[in-house]
Amino acid sequence: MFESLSPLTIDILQSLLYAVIIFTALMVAALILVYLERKVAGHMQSRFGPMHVGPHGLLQSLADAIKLLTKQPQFPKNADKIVFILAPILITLTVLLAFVAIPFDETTIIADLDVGIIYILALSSLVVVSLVSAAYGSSNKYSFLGAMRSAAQMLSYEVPILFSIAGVLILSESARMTAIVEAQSGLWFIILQPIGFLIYFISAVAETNRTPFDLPEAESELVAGYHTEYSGMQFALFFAAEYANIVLVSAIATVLFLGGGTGPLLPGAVWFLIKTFIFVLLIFSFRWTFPRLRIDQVISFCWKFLVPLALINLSLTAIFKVIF
Amino acid sequence: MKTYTLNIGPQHPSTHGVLRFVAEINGEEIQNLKCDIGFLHRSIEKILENKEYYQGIPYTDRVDYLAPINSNFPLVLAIEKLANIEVPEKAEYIRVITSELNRIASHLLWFGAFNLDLGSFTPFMYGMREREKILSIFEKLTGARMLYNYLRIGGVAKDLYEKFEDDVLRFLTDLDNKLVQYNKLVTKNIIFKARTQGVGKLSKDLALKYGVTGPSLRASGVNYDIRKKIPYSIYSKLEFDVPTYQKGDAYSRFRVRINEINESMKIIRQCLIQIPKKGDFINKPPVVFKVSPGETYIPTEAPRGELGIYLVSDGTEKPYRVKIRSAGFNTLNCLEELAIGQKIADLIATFGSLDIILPEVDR
Amino acid sequence: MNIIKKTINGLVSLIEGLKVTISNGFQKPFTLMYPKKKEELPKISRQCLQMNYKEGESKCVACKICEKSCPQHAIKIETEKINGKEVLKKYTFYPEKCMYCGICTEKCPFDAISWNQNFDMASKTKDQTINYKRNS
Amino acid sequence: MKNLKSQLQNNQNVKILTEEKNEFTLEIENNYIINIANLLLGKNYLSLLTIVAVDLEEKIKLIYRLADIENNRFINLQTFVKNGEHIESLSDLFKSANWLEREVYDLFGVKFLNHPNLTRILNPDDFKGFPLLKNAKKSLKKSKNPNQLTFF
Repeated sequence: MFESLSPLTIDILQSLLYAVIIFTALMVAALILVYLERKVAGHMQSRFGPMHVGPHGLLQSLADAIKLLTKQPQFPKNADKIVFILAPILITLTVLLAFVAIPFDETTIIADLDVGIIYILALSSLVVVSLVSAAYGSSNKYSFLGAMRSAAQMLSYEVPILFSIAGVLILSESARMTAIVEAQSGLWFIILQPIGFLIYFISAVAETNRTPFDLPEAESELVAGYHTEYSGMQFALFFAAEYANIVLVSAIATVLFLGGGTGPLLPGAVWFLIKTFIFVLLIFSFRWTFPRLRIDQVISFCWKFLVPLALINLSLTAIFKVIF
Repeated sequence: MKTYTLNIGPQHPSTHGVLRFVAEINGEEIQNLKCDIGFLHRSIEKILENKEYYQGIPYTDRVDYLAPINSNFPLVLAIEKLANIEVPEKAEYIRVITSELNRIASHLLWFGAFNLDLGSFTPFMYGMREREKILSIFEKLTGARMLYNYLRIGGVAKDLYEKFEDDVLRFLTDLDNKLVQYNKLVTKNIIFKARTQGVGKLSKDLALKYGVTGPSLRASGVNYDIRKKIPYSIYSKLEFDVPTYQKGDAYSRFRVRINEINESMKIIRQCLIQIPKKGDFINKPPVVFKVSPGETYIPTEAPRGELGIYLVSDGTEKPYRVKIRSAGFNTLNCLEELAIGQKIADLIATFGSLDIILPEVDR
Repeated sequence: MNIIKKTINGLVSLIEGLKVTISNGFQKPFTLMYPKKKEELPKISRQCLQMNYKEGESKCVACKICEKSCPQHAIKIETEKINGKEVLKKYTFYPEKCMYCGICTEKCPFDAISWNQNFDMASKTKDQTINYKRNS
Repeated sequence: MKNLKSQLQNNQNVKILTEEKNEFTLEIENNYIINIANLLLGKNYLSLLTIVAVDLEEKIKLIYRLADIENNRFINLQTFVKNGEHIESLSDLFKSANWLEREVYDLFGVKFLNHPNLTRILNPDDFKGFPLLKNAKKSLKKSKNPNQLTFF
């Protein structure tokens, strides 16, 4: 049946299949993660979390999704409607597109780009655009304040992320994601680059707007930050994008520092998911333990502490590489 | 520089009730702040004028619904002073035990709410969990979980139940362990310190000029506790310290309140030892109850500061005038000055650390 | 050096905090799954006013002390004359007015009213709030 | 303490009503309030804890509770304001007087001269009448547009 197709068509079809599978899987993963986070948070706070819909509340997030889907979209009076509608679509799109270059396995990757990691970084800095446009579109002062905070914060934390990843790139001598994984077949980079890992991880939490860096949506100050005015499916898109983003940064951390989808006995993809899952859980437990920083503290922590540390780390790595 | 106005509240996650700020903001910095209060004004003072003395007590529950027994206290004391009613010793002990338990409950809730303002959700749940245990004890003792209506003219409504002492002691040992955990989770946390140290500095001078009382004043370096300075009930017989800190920032206020929980536990333990096993729990006033004409002011130390009642009686069975002096009113007034030059996040932190609840401010 | 010390101390404090929350995550939750499990309320818990009966007759003698003493006017007593004696005809309790202070039960000299622990008071008609009605 | 007492006794405008260990109750004419408050402020009575107003039908009794918190001394300053009369505001001397006087104005209608912002504080701005007066029922009228409440 497939013999009549040209190799290019097969390639395209294969990529499309992967894309559909991964995108659906991510959306389902977001649902599961929402449930998981609520459950983890519940138990940490000595309560049960969702219990009533389905056994142990398993269907709770599905019910929430259906509720959000059936809601009528609301528009604020002075909203810029086009921007208002486009913003949640844009954020979901950017986050999902980044998954194109994530290697779940040695072979399971939609597009093994030569500049895979750079491509992901480029996309993740686009997130801030959608946040600002969401705030601009909804013409709300709280949204506006949240967006200004997120712009300052995300632009700042791009820098330490870049530097910490540069250390990895020096060691692996390639920006191709599969090559980075291969380079770690001996030693994981978390052992060679512990400071780099720490910097990446902290900055990644800041990039995903999670506590202690959840200033853009700080609920006790700005009500809900940039998505104050959103409801229904548009809000659900923001929500899904946030969780997909968490999976994304955890996946990148797995690829860059924990050897990606490699491990004994089990297939690679399973190892990959386990490692990612640990990071996700860690980010969740941060949220339920720490208070929130103030905006000036967040920015000065980035520029006065993380960036110099990342620079030192980078230069040490470079010297190390040249000598040995 | 162009400023803009941000309306915070009355419906806002961290206004502790219904409060409205109108903040003039430059970037994130507050240039000017106005508090709009009165959304919870129920005119309790006027209601009390129209109720007989014993009927007024449940309304004082609602002045500060997080510490109802502490708000019952001054009214009951004022009526007893004017009507010359002796209170049995056992009743005095029960009053002190319950009001200190209530203080712990109130501080625990504040501990949670303050952390919620700073963005961490878990301490809120922990504080609520511990408070729930106190509420269960109160439910067994008084028959209600929040608005007890427990103090009476001349004593208390019901005698202690049989296993009260065991319940309270078990709770106190449990809380001792939990406070160690809270120390690890919150007090020593570097982010918490960064958010509270040096924030909302209330100098001693300013605090005195605004008539701030209670833990917020003691955090600014003034050792003023009405339980020590103008002892009422049996507080003069009890040994306890008054925690005082010098810096006057949000962190000091936090430390003062956490230490106060410890002091209250000390007081309760002493009372449980000293309380007479037998004796009346109420000295019942006559059915047709009249108070001789006169006026008096009774200050008491509620969890939020000086809660005073100015009672004017004209000799009938209803009070002529009751003025409730609430601590929150003065404390909130000083926020307007404290907030200037702060960031929005700090405004929330300062407001949270002052421990203001709005029903007490609006009455 | 100072910075390194500070950083390590800060990290340790954060990890200590994480330990507390995670260890709490493995303990038994404090929540009671409400509709399935119900805590038994103590006997003095004030939830709904009830009329006490003795041999099928209400203990209430219609002295109206509770009606007068109620600060919120949540009790209404209607009487009628039978054989020249004031007898209780209808005793109405308005739960929406009541603030559950318990003064009425405390003031009642005949132990005719008391509190029960039925906090689930929703009913379809207002008639069901009437505690006692003499059929005549 | 004794120094203050003799000074108060020599002052013709002041009448000492009661005297306890650490608490005086003084009665003064309402036009001397600024003077006496100034005098007491100089004696380290820094805090104005509360202002109690009592409606005595034809006049209103005001009780200012001043405190020297550090030395645990209190003074109740008592004065009368007849209906329609004004009294000098203490908001320059005590910062807490700002809101406390607004509250008295809101509930009793006592007008304070030279107050920076004498508006209603607990009741909405378009509220008519003064609710804590004894004859409040007569003076309380429904506002014309009950659904349109304006703040500030």
